[in-house]
Amino acid sequence: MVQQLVRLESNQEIAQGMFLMRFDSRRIATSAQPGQFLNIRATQRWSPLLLRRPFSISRVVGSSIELLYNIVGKGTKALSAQIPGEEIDVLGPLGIPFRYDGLFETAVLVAGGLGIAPFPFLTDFLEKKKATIITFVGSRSLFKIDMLHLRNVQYATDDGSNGFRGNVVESLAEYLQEHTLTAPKIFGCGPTKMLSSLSRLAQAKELSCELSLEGDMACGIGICQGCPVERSNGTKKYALVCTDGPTFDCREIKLPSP
Amino acid sequence: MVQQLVRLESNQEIAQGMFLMRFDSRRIATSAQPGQFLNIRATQRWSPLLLRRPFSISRVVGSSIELLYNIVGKGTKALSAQIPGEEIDVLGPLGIPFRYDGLFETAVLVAGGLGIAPFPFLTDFLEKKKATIITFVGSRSLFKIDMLHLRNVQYATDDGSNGFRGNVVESLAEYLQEHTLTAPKIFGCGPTKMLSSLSRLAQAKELSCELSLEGDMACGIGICQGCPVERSNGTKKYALVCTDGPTFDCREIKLPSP
Amino acid sequence: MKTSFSIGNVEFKNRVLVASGTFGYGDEVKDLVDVNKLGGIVTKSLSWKPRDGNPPRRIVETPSGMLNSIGLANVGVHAFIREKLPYLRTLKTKIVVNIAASSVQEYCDVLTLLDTQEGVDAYEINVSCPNVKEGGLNFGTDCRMTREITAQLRPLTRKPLIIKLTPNVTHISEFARAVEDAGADAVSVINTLVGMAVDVRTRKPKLSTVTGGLSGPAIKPIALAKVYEVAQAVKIPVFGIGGIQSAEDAIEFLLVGATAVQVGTMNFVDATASARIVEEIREFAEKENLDDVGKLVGALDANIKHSVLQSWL
Amino acid sequence: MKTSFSIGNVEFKNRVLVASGTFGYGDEVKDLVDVNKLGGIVTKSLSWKPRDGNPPRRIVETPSGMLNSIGLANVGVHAFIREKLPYLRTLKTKIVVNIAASSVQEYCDVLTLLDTQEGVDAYEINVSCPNVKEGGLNFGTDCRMTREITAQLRPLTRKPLIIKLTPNVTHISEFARAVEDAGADAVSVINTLVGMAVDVRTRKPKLSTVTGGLSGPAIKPIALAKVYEVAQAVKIPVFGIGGIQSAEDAIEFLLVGATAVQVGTMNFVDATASARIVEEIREFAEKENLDDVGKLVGALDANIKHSVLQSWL
Ligand SMILES: Cc1cc2nc3c(=O)[nH]c(=O)nc-3n(C[C@H](O)[C@H](O)[C@H](O)COP(=O)(O)OP(=O)(O)OC[C@H]3O[C@@H](n4cnc5c(N)ncnc54)[C@H](O)[C@@H]3O)c2cc1C
Ligand SMILES: Cc1cc2nc3c(=O)[nH]c(=O)nc-3n(C[C@H](O)[C@H](O)[C@H](O)COP(=O)(O)OP(=O)(O)OC[C@H]3O[C@@H](n4cnc5c(N)ncnc54)[C@H](O)[C@@H]3O)c2cc1C
Ligand SMILES: Cc1cc2nc3c(=O)[nH]c(=O)nc-3n(C[C@H](O)[C@H](O)[C@H](O)COP(=O)(O)O)c2cc1C
Ligand SMILES: Cc1cc2nc3c(=O)[nH]c(=O)nc-3n(C[C@H](O)[C@H](O)[C@H](O)COP(=O)(O)O)c2cc1C
Ligand code: FES
Ligand code: FES
Repeated sequence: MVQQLVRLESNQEIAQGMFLMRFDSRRIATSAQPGQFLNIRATQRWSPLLLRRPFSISRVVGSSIELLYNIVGKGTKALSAQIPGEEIDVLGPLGIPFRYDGLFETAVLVAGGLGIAPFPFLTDFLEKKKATIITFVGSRSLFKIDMLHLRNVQYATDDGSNGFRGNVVESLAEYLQEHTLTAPKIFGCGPTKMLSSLSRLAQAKELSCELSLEGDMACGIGICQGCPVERSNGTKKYALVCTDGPTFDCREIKLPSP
Repeated sequence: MVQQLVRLESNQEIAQGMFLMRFDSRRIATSAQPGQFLNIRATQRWSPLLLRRPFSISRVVGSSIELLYNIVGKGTKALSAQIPGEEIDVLGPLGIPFRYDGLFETAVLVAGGLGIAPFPFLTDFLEKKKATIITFVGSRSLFKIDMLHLRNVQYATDDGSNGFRGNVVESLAEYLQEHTLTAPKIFGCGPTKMLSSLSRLAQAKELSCELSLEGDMACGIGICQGCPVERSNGTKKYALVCTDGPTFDCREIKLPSP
Repeated sequence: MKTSFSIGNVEFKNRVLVASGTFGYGDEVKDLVDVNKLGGIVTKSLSWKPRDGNPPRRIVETPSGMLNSIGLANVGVHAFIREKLPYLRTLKTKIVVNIAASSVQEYCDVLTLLDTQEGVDAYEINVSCPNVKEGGLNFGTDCRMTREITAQLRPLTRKPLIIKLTPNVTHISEFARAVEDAGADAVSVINTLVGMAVDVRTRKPKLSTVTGGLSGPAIKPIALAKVYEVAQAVKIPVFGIGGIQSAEDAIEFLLVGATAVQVGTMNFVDATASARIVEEIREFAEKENLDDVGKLVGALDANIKHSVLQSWL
Repeated sequence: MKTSFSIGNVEFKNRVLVASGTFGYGDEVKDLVDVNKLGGIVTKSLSWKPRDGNPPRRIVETPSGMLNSIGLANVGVHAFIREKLPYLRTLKTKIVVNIAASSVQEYCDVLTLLDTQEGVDAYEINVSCPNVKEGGLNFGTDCRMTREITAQLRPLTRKPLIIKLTPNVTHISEFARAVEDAGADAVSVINTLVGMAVDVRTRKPKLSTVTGGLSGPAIKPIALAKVYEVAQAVKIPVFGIGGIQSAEDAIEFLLVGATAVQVGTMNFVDATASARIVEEIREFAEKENLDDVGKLVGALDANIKHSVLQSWL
């Protein structure tokens, strides 16, 4: 884990309201693993805002780090205004990466909206491991992500403008009806509601499934106790998203039912 | 008085820590008079900061407004980071302008440091009125202001690196010993300490003298009562810098003695 | 869309007023904003005699807030009636006159004089004032005195009597209950919080009076909690005040139980903000398919059983 | 340059500690910062049994501040002794263990157990806790109970006993005087202020517990005023806490009378900040030609005659 100022190489809107940010950090690049995140401040634009904001590491290219984010509030707005050459303050890599146990052959990546963020990094990793990859991407409407490093993408849109009409979990369910996958493992990332139904689908089908959760964080490093998620069992009621996650086996945790 | 968003044309460091900002506003340009000020927010960089910051109108060129400012704290720092094309939020013109009563022939402009800010505008105005102008500028050390629109500049520096060695009021006092001015009127702007000794000099010599004061302001328009300056006489103890000033006849007000 | 509400027989056209001391007497900003769009104007606090106010420095900016130590500088009730009221009378919005005093008698005198005047719609009583008889102790932090002021003023007017409470107390709801009991028609919550700032180079307090009043967005979370506490405790209307910058902020206050809000410090930053908030609240209510902005009042969906946990921060 | 100070026979190497609940148990951040640079570490509040804490959502950002409703989630004193204390013992900085409880007996039990352990240098008592016997009312807003807790704990240890006061009271100096009187060695001022935030779309409070504790730069002016009030009222040392982001902020607290400071929320933003503040205070004192940072304590140059004006905000 390092805390450092890095200078932006680029920060571009690559699709409607979606930004790709890139900066150089050898120290993060060499230690990061897929599923981990960074906790970030846009030093030159942030000052009204107190806390850092967590973002998944979207891809590592050489010594460059890429982040993918949506403007949803003041912090992401400030981040999007930061221009190449300006500095941001980065803390990470943080959290538990996606687990690779070698027990699966087909990796099923399921993303709701910006949930695609950690998947380019995971895809690179899985390709090295020679896993078969299939990626389900859900969004409200037509959504162009060709420039992202994903494999074998199956789209689902609420309005049917691209691929399956409906949500991404329904699209996966239909796919699983129609296809048989060899030794699959699901990796899910997206809004809590979507993860919650993905978790139920995986458990119903008895499929191995890991989820990357979001949560309101103050510190990102386990000192504020601000980011609990309910555990399914054990003596401790809550796990911390930042240090026990953000990746969890879907059976470990109890998400609020949608 | 208008409140508007204006787009910066330029915002450059023209001397050590001193910035010249320029934007277009026909409405302000046509109504502003020398000695008035604007109350400003740097919308894209300001957010941690709540209140506007007051700045004298330094010059009006066609429909362009120029401001001259120093970085002294967070607000001016934020202002200096604002780049051409970005917007700032401007309220003004505010306050009582320098009075032109036609009773003087020689205008003696006396500036301590950034106190030069309102003088280019005043100089333009006085030239039209065909007044003789002499400008005293004091600063800590060598200070290049050739690009500013001032006339007949007499420098004073604390370290003697440029012109008179000593403060600007001492420099004026010496000048007045050695020269006789026809029907002079003094216009002073700068730190309170300097204005305070300028005021004493003017009153000792029975010279007409107007001062432009600074003060901590919240609103700039007379509604917060935040900017009092003590009056010399009358039933009301305080005047407001923002609406009764910022320009005052030096006999009207009681500045804290230096 | 219904936007109005009433206190007694005074109807305010909408639920956004401007707070005392933050909008002058309404005439200073008329070039910038149509003040008739506002639900009401609360005047700067008036005392019997004019007050010069405190020596400078009176204003200090703090993170997302400001400290002030104006010292209730005001023209006095006589000059107000002579110089300010005639203009206020021409406005098509409600005029709430705020009163500050250093003795119960002074409160009564100011109100009695104002009550003979046309154009005053309601009174707001600022109890964050030094009680000269008791050595300058603040009336507003003494529940007995706060009740006493209310009880003495009540019989002197038939117009709405609003008591503005200070947040610098342990249980603000006790004060709200006391003034409700003594006949107040409404309460305003909150006035500023005591705060200070120091210049480390000179080692002097930044404000001439050492401490001052904190206002602005920084205090909004505290103000909301106080309004919520008061709204649970009393039946009379509550004006929610503290750090409101946007319609969203204002709606938070309505949801926790404020009948209306007052915008303060934000007027210094943007005198047009309050009128815009009026408009944006209406738009919000439309989007939520309400026929009356009042349906937002107290509509918080809170799980009360958690409230005991509040102490385990 | 002397930077140290003592309470009883415990010497702290400098005047900057990290506040309870904002630095974990010291081990989480050891990659980022040399914790031995700190004057001390105040642990997260410990109770007798482990506490799960409140349901999410526990954290809300506010203008220049944050609300938290952690619910004193902690490992419990037994696990603390087993799992956390061994590491803390290896550090070359003072360990102040903070205790929270829901009965006077629980406070006593936790302290008594800890007092048998090596590596605990002092106790800080968090009285912002629900008094289960009295239906969940906060101990810390009841002066009699606050004194009672202090009086009961005092005979149980010879180590420094620091009482951490809540700012959510009318006169915090009364509480400080009461605990001084009951034998406390120091007070910590302030804990968080009660606040809340509402999601206008869902109409629900943002925090699961409706209200929570406000911290961060937003509250610094309030904290400074409270520390100033307390420092005038008692002779025992005061730890100044609230919104400290920089050495300048910390020095403001020293000037108004804090013997030392604790940095809280800022640790979440930048875990290296506290160690940097230690360094920068030393530099400041050097520039001011002091031979002891302690010469800043209480060195405020305030004109007391103005203090009566404070109420005329
Ligand atoms: C481990 C982790 C990894 C993440 N990775 C990414 C990523 O790669 N790309 C990306 O765009 N976003 C990611 N997020 C979410 C991202 O952190 C939030 O979008 C961001 O914090 C919002 O900041 P803001 O200031 O713009 O919004 P705010 O002004 O703070 O909030 C705006 C709205 O967003 C909601 N919100 C705020 N924070 C969160 C959150 N953490 N989760 C869900 N809703 C929230 C608020 O309730 C509010 O409605 C991740 C979150 C976590 C915990
Ligand atoms: C009518 C008027 C006209 C002005 N014209 C100009 C101008 O043309 N050019 C220019 O550079 N400045 C001008 N000033 C001063 C300018 O407003 C301040 O420098 C500015 O507000 C500082 O903001 P900040 O956020 O950078 O500093 P802050 O962080 O607010 O303060 C930094 C330091 O500056 C001091 N300071 C803050 N405000 C003032 C003030 N108003 N007067 C004196 N000291 C202050 C503070 O006490 C502090 O020590 C004018 C002030 C007034 C009242
Ligand atoms: C500069 C200033 C002057 C004020 N003067 C008064 C006053 O005269 N009487 C009063 O009752 N409240 C006064 N207040 C308090 C405000 O009306 C309001 O209660 C408080 O500022 C909180 O709201 P805000 O955060 O929106 O500003 C004043 C506030 C400020 C900032
Ligand atoms: C997330 C969080 C958790 C906290 N937990 C505790 C605690 O367990 N015990 C305690 O006495 N104070 C606790 N506090 C209060 C802090 O120690 C401190 O008093 C307060 O936050 C004000 O300081 P700050 O503004 O620097 O954060 C907590 C504060 C925060 C923000
Ligand atoms: S974000 Fe602080 S503990 Fe998880
Ligand atoms: S700045 Fe508000 S009255 Fe002068």
